[in-house]
Amino acid sequence: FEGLGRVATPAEVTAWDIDVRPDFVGLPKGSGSVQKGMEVWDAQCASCHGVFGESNEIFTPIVGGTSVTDIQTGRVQSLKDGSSPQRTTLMKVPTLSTLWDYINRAMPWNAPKSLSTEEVYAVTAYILNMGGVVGDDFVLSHTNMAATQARLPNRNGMQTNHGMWLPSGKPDVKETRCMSNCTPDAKVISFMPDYAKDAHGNLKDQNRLVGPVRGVVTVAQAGT
Amino acid sequence: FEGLGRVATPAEVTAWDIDVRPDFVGLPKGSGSVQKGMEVWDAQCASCHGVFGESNEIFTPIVGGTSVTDIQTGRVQSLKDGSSPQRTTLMKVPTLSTLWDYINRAMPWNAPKSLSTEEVYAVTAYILNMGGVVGDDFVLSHTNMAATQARLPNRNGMQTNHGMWLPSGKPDVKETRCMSNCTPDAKVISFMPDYAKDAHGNLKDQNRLVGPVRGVVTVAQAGT
Amino acid sequence: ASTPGMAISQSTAKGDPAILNLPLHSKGLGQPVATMPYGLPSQYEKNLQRRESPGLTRVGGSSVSFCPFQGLFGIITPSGLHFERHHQGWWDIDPTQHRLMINGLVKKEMVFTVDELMRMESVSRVHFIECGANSGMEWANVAVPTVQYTHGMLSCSEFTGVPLIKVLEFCGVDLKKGRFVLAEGADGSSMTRTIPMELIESGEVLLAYGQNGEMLRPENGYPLRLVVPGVQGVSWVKYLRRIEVGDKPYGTKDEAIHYIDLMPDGLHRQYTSVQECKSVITTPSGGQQLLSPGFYNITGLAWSGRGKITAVDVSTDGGRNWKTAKLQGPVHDKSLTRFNLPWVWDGKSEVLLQSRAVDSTAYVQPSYRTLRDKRGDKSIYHNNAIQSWRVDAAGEVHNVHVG
Amino acid sequence: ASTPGMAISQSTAKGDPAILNLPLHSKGLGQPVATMPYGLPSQYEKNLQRRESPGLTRVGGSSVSFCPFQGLFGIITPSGLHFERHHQGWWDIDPTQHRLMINGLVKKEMVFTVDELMRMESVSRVHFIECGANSGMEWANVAVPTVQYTHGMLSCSEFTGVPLIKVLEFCGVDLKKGRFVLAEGADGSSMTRTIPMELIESGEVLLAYGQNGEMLRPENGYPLRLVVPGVQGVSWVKYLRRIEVGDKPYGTKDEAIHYIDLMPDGLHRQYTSVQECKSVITTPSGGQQLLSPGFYNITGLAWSGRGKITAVDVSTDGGRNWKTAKLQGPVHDKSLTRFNLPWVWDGKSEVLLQSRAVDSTAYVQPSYRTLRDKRGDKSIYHNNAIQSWRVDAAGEVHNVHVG
Ligand code: HEC
Ligand code: HEC
Ligand SMILES: [Ca+2]
Ligand SMILES: [Ca+2]
Ligand SMILES: [Ca+2]
Ligand SMILES: [Ca+2]
Ligand SMILES: [Ca+2]
Ligand SMILES: [Ca+2]
Ligand SMILES: [Co+2]
Ligand SMILES: [Co+2]
Repeated sequence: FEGLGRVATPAEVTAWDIDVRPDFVGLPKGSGSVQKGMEVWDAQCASCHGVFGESNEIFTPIVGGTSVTDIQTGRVQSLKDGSSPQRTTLMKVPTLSTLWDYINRAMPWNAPKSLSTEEVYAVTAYILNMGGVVGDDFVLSHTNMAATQARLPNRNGMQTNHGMWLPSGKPDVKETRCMSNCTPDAKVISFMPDYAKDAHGNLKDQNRLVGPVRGVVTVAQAGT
Repeated sequence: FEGLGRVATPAEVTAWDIDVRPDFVGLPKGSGSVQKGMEVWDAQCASCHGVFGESNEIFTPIVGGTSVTDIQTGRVQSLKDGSSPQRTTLMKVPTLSTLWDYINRAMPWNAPKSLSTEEVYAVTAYILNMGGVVGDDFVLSHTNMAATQARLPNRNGMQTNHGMWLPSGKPDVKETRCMSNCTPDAKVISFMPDYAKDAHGNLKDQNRLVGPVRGVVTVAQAGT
Repeated sequence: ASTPGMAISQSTAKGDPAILNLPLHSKGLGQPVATMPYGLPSQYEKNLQRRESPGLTRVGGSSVSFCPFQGLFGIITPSGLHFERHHQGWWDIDPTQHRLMINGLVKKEMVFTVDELMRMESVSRVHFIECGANSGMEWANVAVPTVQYTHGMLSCSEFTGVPLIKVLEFCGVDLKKGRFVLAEGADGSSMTRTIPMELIESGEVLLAYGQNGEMLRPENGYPLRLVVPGVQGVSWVKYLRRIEVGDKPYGTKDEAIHYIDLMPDGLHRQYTSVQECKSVITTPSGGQQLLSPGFYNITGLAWSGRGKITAVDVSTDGGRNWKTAKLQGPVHDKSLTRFNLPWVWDGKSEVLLQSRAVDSTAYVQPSYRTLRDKRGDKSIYHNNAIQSWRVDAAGEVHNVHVG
Repeated sequence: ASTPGMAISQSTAKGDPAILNLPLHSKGLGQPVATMPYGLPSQYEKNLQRRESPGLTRVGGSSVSFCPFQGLFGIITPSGLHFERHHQGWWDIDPTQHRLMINGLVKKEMVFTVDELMRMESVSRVHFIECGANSGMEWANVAVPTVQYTHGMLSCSEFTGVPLIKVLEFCGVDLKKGRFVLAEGADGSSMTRTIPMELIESGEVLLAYGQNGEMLRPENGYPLRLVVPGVQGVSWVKYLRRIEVGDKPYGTKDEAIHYIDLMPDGLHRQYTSVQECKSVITTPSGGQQLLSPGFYNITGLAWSGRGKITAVDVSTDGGRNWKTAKLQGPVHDKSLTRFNLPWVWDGKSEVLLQSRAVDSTAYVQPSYRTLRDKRGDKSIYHNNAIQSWRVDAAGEVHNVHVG
């Protein structure tokens, strides 16, 4: 590629290389308190995510569904017994770097990359505080990120021993290519309930005017 | 294709099966005079093709470039010696069915299929008259189409002994796949003259804003 | 069993008025060339649109619009109907101002303009892209009525670009230590995903700017996106601004909070990426009405993130018996593949249509039963189960699950 | 050798402002999904349009608009940029009112609706379509500046439809007597062309309704056109309304007055149809300016109406020496095929670029000299000569003929 590209300047790499890995490579030094985080949250986050991180309006809830036991085991019990109606962020996230990195790069949603490093530490701390992971006086910093991560309710909740990362991985199921008399007991076990028929609008208007088929009328049309 | 399609009714076939072949299969019975053809031409054709079929405004000329000798030989001499600046319709057309069929299906251009059978015979006769192929009192009809075709100036001007009708035909040239020292005498023999540089507009505006290249500025731009 | 409003030709004794009365277009002059310098579909095609699934997401900037496969042909997805999935909205970026940075475990950290990337040797390849969440609403139950919503987070294009490995090599990549790459976008979220170096070494991962002959569409990452054949769409980072070579995975938001698959034991599978072998019948499909008894072409699409499609079987009796369909058209690696099977509907029987694809690794697309036995029904992602459509006695087609 | 306005990254000592000052799209929220239910190219792509060649034709309803190959990738032509050739204008026809009639030497003369044709077993195939007059302005001299005008009456799509032979057989065609077919359109001219039955028997001729995944565009014959792979575009009758089976050719206007090739002896070749093996370099090409010395990807397209492309050779010295290019991307029968060759420009030398394609019949694309020796320079149609582009010392590319 003779003549193409040029060496990046240190300032350029700094401007864009903002990612933070689970081993905290990339994490800028700094700190932020739960107290300060609450201010940030109420001013800049609560409108979308709810005062308690519970809102289901703009996105699924950030906080909820975890217990003190989960913090001890690092496994969220409600993921197993299905006792929580929805999976919140804190029920899933195994790595604190992930939260820090994502808030730093993407939040607030309509003004990403507008937070200071201190504000990112602080609001991350406040989310953990709302989830009962840290206390009200907690100050999150680069020195205690690892220790705090060790309290995440679902930190032990991931497995990577599956064959689905690479196309060359081994599949987890093996169907047989049966060609006749395969499933004598097969029957319909689920279908759209009648009340939901119109939930996706008038399907007639979502199919072509010609062709082998027409769309089914699912919404009564004016004048018909 | 069980259940698909249905038999066409005779009226349907009649409505659409309008083609006329060189052996005059498909030609409807009827006739039309040069006299009547002139009326049709002047009223419905001359505006685009010119009073003498000579216009080069809307399309290339219909009439011109043929001689009495051509009518005798059935070969248009000016095609060979290049003495005519442009090829007119009558210099090329070898089959009278073609003219009849095309006028019948397509002309007048903005009102195709509006002519009566008589009008098609008549205006075809008039075109031949303008080209000196038939006299002023001539009446073209289904009974003399073949005889009239035998006077077309270029009726013997076609050849089909070439390999380009079917993909399986034999090519007429054979280039060799020379890889080195192939054409030591090759040089540029034709290029765009400077005065034509802007004939296709500003090429800068016909190329992408990014990529390996830019379009060349061929039209001076306001403010540059 | 026929439907009102269908357009079979209404013959009077004399014949069909649509034939007997010549249409206007046979008797007039049409539009000039270049009336549309950039052309659009017919006005009669407006029903085929990208659409959201009501209630699925809460806000359009973090949502999905589905591709209308109920009315598409062949394997190429028209770029105007390519499915969309945005996490922080889409942009139309000025390509003269866009840059790609390569950093991390390379000898030279470098910056490239779009001009420079487009000067490099390129390749063009046809690949499918499928969101890992495609068919995700249907893990437990039937939830949506048509193939647009069951399978429409899927598209297939001819992509043109530069193999990423060539650019990394040009920067002096350390392939021994650098076993992972972070791809980062320039959108609001600066979307990030980890790509294992094996994939890049295969030469298949592209820095792509071309899609179906022209530049990528803004909704698909104009002017630069990563193409990661076989892998779920979220890894095909749009508006690509940076590639970092590292020695560990990055645990980004969309690999630690989403795109993780919940198993029955309460553990999530992390870094599930490959889109396994799958297929769906697109005609007839849910929400459609057969016109009358007689001949039909059962047609659909098959694809596999692990390789080529080698066979597709079709059942009309809910999986009891199967016939092998014809693979019509081009068969490419990690590409949509069109299948067809002739079929006659008697106009009265209930029918359960299914398709089952097989890929070049001999993997057979699983039934819901097989898949749920292993994974339960809460994993959201990577649902590649056999789809069933029930044709009722009146010829109306319904989305159903068979078990 | 560099051009003003080029977008190499302008680094200050600290770095490129396009990197150091984060762009708006990295700091804001973008547009929601389905903002464009049918999407369009970026606003920055407007320069790539279908265009007429000034002075070529006299009226837009009987004219041609050329495809902008100077900016396209891969082999698929975006349908919005597909070249147009109309003889009596284009129409947007109501598909519910369109019919296809089969008549002539068949047991049953029949009528089909578009519904019925779309119920039949279909195939999808990638093919090029080229007007017989493509490059026709250049038989004698250089006449136009860019590849859009030299080669733009060409496009390539994935077509979906029914093999015509199947429908003819369904009507009980007499294949012994019926050696020719007349295809007729529903436009003003009810455009007609003769197709030899051999072609139809091969199974390659399609009654097509699909193009690149959706329906044909109105400019390309919506809702039905004939696809005649390998054969010049005029035979691909648009708005197809009728197929007549006959025992003789039909000598239609466009096979007795036009699309006839004038030879030096004053005779015209009639019924020349096949588009012979041809190629062209699209980048760099006429009217373009190289940005700076260094690496470039010489890329272009090759195709043959007689079969597949097997090789493309590229010369940078006007045909003296040749190197074999890489055929990147899918290679299909009677389809555009993309080729690429890496190249370094020293920023000062004059260069004469040429490409030469070879097809599966071992036919080698001819030079202008070879072609004119045989056919003279007045035949208008079927110019498949090797194209030359001259890169001058300043990096500007010119259309030239080399002899
Ligand atoms: C204007 C609405 C809005 C505001 C304000 C906002 N968010 Fe968000 N947030 C979202 C949306 C929408 C998403 C999901 C984005 C996606 O699909 O990737 C999200 C995602 C998140 C996530 C990841 C949740 C998950 O499970 O993926 C976190 C953590 C988060 N926001 C924190 C914050 C914080 C902290 C702030 C304030 C500093 C904030 N948000 C402000 C809308 C908002
Ligand atoms: C509004 C303009 C217009 C009118 C009126 C018109 N024509 Fe034409 N005619 C054209 C055009 C344009 C073409 C070329 C169409 C094409 O590209 O196939 C043409 C083609 C022809 C041709 C074929 C010429 C060739 O070499 O292809 C004939 C013959 C012809 N016209 C005869 C007639 C007759 C007879 C009439 C009147 C009854 C008529 N035209 C009225 C515009 C017109
Ligand atoms: Ca980093
Ligand atoms: Ca309802
Ligand atoms: Ca006939
Ligand atoms: Ca000029
Ligand atoms: Ca998400
Ligand atoms: Ca013409
Ligand atoms: Co997704
Ligand atoms: Co043409």
